[in-house]
Amino acid sequence: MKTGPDLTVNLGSCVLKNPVLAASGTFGYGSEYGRFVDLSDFGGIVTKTLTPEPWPGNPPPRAAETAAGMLNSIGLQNVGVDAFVRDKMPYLREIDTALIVNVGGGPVEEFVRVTERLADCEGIDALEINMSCPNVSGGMDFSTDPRRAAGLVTALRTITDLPIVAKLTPNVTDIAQIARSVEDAGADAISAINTLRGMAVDIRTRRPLLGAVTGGLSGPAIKPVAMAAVYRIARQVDIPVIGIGGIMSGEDAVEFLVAGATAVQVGTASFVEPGAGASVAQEMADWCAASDVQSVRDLIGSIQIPPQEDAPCHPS
Amino acid sequence: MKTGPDLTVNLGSCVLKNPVLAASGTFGYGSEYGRFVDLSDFGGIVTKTLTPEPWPGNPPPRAAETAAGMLNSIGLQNVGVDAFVRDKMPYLREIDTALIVNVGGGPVEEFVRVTERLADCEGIDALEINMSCPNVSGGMDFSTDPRRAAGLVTALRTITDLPIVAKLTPNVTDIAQIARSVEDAGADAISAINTLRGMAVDIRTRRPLLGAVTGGLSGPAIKPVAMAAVYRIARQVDIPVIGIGGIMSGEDAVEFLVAGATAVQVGTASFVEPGAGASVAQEMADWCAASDVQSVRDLIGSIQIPPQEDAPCHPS
Amino acid sequence: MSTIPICQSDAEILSNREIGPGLFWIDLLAPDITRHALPGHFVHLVVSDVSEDSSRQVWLRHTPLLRRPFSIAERDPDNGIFGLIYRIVGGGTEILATRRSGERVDVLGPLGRALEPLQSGRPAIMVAGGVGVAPFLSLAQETVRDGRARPEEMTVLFGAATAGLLSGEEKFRKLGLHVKLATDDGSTGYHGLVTSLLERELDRSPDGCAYLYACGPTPMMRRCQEIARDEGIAGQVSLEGIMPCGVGVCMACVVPCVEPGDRLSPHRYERVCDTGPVFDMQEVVL
Amino acid sequence: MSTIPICQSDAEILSNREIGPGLFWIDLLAPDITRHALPGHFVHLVVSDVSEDSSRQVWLRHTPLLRRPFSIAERDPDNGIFGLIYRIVGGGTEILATRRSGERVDVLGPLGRALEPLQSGRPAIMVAGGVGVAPFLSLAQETVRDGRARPEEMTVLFGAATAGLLSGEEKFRKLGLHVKLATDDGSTGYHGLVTSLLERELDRSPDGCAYLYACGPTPMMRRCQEIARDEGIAGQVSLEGIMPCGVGVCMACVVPCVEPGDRLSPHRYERVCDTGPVFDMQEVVL
Ligand SMILES: Cc1cc2nc3c(=O)[nH]c(=O)nc-3n(C[C@H](O)[C@H](O)[C@H](O)COP(=O)(O)OP(=O)(O)OC[C@H]3O[C@@H](n4cnc5c(N)ncnc54)[C@H](O)[C@@H]3O)c2cc1C
Ligand SMILES: Cc1cc2nc3c(=O)[nH]c(=O)nc-3n(C[C@H](O)[C@H](O)[C@H](O)COP(=O)(O)OP(=O)(O)OC[C@H]3O[C@@H](n4cnc5c(N)ncnc54)[C@H](O)[C@@H]3O)c2cc1C
Ligand SMILES: Cc1cc2nc3c(=O)[nH]c(=O)nc-3n(C[C@H](O)[C@H](O)[C@H](O)COP(=O)(O)O)c2cc1C
Ligand SMILES: Cc1cc2nc3c(=O)[nH]c(=O)nc-3n(C[C@H](O)[C@H](O)[C@H](O)COP(=O)(O)O)c2cc1C
Ligand code: FES
Ligand code: FES
Repeated sequence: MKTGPDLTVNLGSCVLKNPVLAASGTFGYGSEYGRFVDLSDFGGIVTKTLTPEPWPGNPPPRAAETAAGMLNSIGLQNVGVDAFVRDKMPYLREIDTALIVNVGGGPVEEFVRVTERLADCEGIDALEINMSCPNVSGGMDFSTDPRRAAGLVTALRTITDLPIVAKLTPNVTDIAQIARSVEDAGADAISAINTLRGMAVDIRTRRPLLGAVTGGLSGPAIKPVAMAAVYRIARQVDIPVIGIGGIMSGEDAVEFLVAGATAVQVGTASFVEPGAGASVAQEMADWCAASDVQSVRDLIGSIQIPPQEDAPCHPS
Repeated sequence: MKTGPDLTVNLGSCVLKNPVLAASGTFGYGSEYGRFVDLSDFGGIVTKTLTPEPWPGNPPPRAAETAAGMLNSIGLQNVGVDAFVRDKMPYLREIDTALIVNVGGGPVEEFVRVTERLADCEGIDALEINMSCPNVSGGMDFSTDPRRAAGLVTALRTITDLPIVAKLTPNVTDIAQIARSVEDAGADAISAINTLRGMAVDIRTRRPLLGAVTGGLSGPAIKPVAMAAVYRIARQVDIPVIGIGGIMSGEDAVEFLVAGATAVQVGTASFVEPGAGASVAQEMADWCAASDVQSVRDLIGSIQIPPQEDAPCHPS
Repeated sequence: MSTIPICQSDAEILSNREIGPGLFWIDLLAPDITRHALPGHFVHLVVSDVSEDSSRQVWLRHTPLLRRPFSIAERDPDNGIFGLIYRIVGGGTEILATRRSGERVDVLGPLGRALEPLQSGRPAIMVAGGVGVAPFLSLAQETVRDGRARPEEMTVLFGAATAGLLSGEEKFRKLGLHVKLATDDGSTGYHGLVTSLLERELDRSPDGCAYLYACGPTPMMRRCQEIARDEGIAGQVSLEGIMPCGVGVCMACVVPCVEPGDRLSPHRYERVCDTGPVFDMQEVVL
Repeated sequence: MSTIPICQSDAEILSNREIGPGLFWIDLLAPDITRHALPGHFVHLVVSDVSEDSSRQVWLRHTPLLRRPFSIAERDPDNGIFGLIYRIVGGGTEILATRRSGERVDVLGPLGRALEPLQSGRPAIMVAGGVGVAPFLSLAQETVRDGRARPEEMTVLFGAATAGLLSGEEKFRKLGLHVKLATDDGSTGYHGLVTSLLERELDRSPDGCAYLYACGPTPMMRRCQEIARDEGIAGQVSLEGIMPCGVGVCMACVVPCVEPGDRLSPHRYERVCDTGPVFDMQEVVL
């Protein structure tokens, strides 16, 4: 990273050298891309969602390309928290970048188990809670109900001092309401958004392109949806918001900061450009330099809302 | 249209010569494109949402292009129902295609006024209710709350014998729940989806690209989201579902039918290809012919769900 | 809604060449569109270059998704050819610049409301900023062709960032018009804004302008409005706007307008693609 | 996770030519990748052709979005060149086919697990369906180059829909391998499925095959599994899978696997890109 604009931002007590993190589920456990990408240029890494036990995930096929995006239905296949701490942490601990570990599970107890297991593990800078895991029994989703979302954060708040980042799903009527409730419950930051519910069908075979029928849409296609979510959340909470969705370039990242994000995550972009976490940060730095912006923090929420002639009335 | 597969489908009592309609707000009042496109090849036309009085709409800019999609914040600018009946119906009545008039408004009373004014107007085959107009006073949206949605349909059901098509927004936690409630209230069909909430920012000026700040995302980008909505709704209601979202080709349309739609609407596609309503229908016919499908009705809901090895568990 | 017949044409590219830094001229063969086009009309182009039958995924053919609007800059009705002048500003124009002669582009046109024709005895000034020159190239050409007005009755004030972007000025000269140039960097002509050049012109020959046309960046046109208002000169502006449909159906391209002669009347939104792109000089709120 | 070093290379296209109907061969200059590649390895390509610095909208550069995986079909380590054989099946390969020599593509590789090397004294049959021939072209070439096994110990059974799609077979012959062809339409070689050809071969010379490789459409590989199981022949299959990342991070490309020797053991999901694409013949559930 060249010297230049100040790129540091804070997520609660966690300081990032630049605002660009690799998103959960799109960067494995760091070591895979670490074979050929310099991870110390990343603002941070968020690891794949962990469950208490190793989890097999959904039946394949698990991905399909769509217009400017992709669908996935991985189903949280992961090594489980024990193997993570044993096999993955030694590598991750050595990387000179912020490490955010993503925590998942079915019922609250599972989140608690993962969090407890990580509590005494050195080298973790924050926990991101994947609130969009449907409860295996009830099929309910923590981040679709403000009370359940708050309950989950409250349960974890008591057992860890690490910053808690609540990761929200966009598949709700009012994402800002969920954000407010997790803020009240003690979350230190909000990540938005997880994938949009989507599906695709192979008309030749008449079968869904995903083994799990529906899946999550990510990539540039969803960027406008993510932007609107971040904007709405940032205006309603005081904690930092991490913008996620379709970010491919430094200009995309700047757009999220202007709309209210403090940091961003690149997900699908890493598949296209494994070094996206670094190149997006570098492009942000270049853009700031060219635009006379001394610190990326000056961008956060700097959106100019024009005075409204008429109240905006209808979406279409 | 060449002879070939049977393309007719029924929406309640309304028979369509083929399953492809032009979507509301993307085809004006028919006459604009009618200057150079043969509208009789369309399955039908849905006109721009009407309000009781002429409506000015939102401040410009009102559109922005995004990855495989576009944002709009038109804000329902329309001529009002009286001018519609007086100036637009004479033209529309003469076209040999189904005419669905889209009804909007703020409070229920406004929907009622528009519907009453259309009740004695000859040549209309069905009404589509744009349930996604936020109530001007409360900012609430009929199709985000099952009880309000049902209440609106109930109110209109008593004043018209025309088939009522309820058009739903995807910006909700559970679109199928809304669909069930409007079915129970007497809707004859469901249209899904309206646009996704989205936004974009010009980082140079730091201003939103839309005058109304946020707007609606449409185009190929949202097709997977629309597909998932149609699939979920079709499995939970008995009335026909009209699939809308990112349809550009006959194969896209077939995909929606396979997932459960009885008909489709092309929106943004018409901007690119004004004759999309006809060409998508022709491509469907060609596809059916090449695939030995005698009637498009055989496609409806013909999706093959593979037996699940494991229950699908998590979206990502 | 204009009564000019609109055509959708699979036009052949006859040539597509760089005429200045990032500035291109494209000639398209589309007799139906050419036949009916008038100065001020525009066309709506599909710029994506993946051919029709190519990919299975239709959305690949539609990247970028929307059509791009361009003003008709020249017309050769005998041969069914019209020309456009365009500047690369983003992905769409970038792709357009890679298209080769012999390839085809889908064109919708002619669209919009035409410019008010020139009248003999009513000397006019056209203020053009950058590619805003396009409609005036048409206007000058057609006026001279028709003999509606004499070339000496037309003055073009043409401004751009730098000399290389003033491509097209030679066409005006060839037609016999007065041409004055302005550049932001002073590389040729007047060093400064084309609107300052306009003020100077009006000062010098107060009777030299009975009608004012303007097309270019919004600040330029806003200043032209002020000058026209102060000087009591009638005229027209030709606007741009984000245009998903280009034919008046989507209501996206609107501009706030006031009642003629009443700047304080409540705004109404008019479609640039259909009521415009040409508006009465004082009608639009810029 | 393989220990072969992965490189990301801005590879130059040296040639890209049609070698059969809708079938292409592309040679890429990428010394780092070429150096370490083994038979069975694949590369992950960005096919989109809009250049880096071109458009302001980054998503235009990324259409289609994801990389495309292709098996390495040939390697010229002295010159740092490797070759791929690919068939146009959709938008991505369509765009790849339009790329010209001199242009560059972003390549990630070598990726995946390599094929089990041939051993002298263990005659092997390679069953290839269509472009599934690619890894076997590499395997044959490297084996002959290394002298690990004699060409006569290798038989290639190569099937495709029609004769024109059997491009590559001449390379096997040149290396001295036994080659037998099968076409669905009988236009050349055996008229029928390549797996029927395999059965016939095994019938004719029961000792001619101590190891079986298969790569091609899933039904073909499934049948090869059955035949290998029935005949008690060891071997490997090389699979495809939808590969967003190609390097083992996303968990999208998985295939259900069983424990070695226990077909009824509970399935576990293994990544095709990382644990595979080469699997033990009986390990994967197809
Ligand atoms: C009536 C009319 C006539 C025009 N005539 C000309 C002309 O003769 N020569 C010329 O060079 N340009 C002209 N323009 C502007 C031209 O349409 C844009 O420069 C072009 O659309 C930019 O496309 P892009 O993909 O390169 O840019 P991007 O910025 O990548 O485009 C993104 C989106 O914004 C739209 N857009 C961007 N800039 C403009 C703009 N200035 N006006 C309208 N839409 C815009 C694009 O159409 C596209 O939908 C005209 C515009 C209008 C409305
Ligand atoms: C390890 C591996 C090696 C391969 N080697 C070769 C080879 O040597 N020669 C060759 O012609 N093909 C090979 N393939 C298949 C090749 O990757 C696909 O044909 C190609 O990705 C199709 O892209 P498309 O855009 O043209 O097709 P589309 O169908 O438009 O692609 C849509 C999406 O599906 C994916 N996809 C489609 N078909 C396949 C497939 N069969 N396998 C994996 N992903 C697919 C694409 O990558 C893309 O993400 C290989 C695949 C894998 C996994
Ligand atoms: C293949 C894939 C796997 C993912 N897995 C996870 C996961 O395990 N946990 C999680 O919180 N989000 C997961 N996500 C969501 C991403 O972290 C991110 O929120 C989303 O992809 C939107 O960002 P993008 O458009 O940049 O990809 C996954 C996304 C993809 C594409
Ligand atoms: C410019 C524009 C205006 C629209 N106006 C309306 C409207 O007035 N009423 C309505 O019900 N839907 C309206 N829509 C939504 C479309 O009818 C359709 O539901 C949506 O665009 C998704 O379809 P598409 O992806 O094919 O465009 C509008 C969409 C666009 C793009
Ligand atoms: S561009 Fe659609 S109304 Fe003008
Ligand atoms: S493609 Fe991502 S794990 Fe295999």
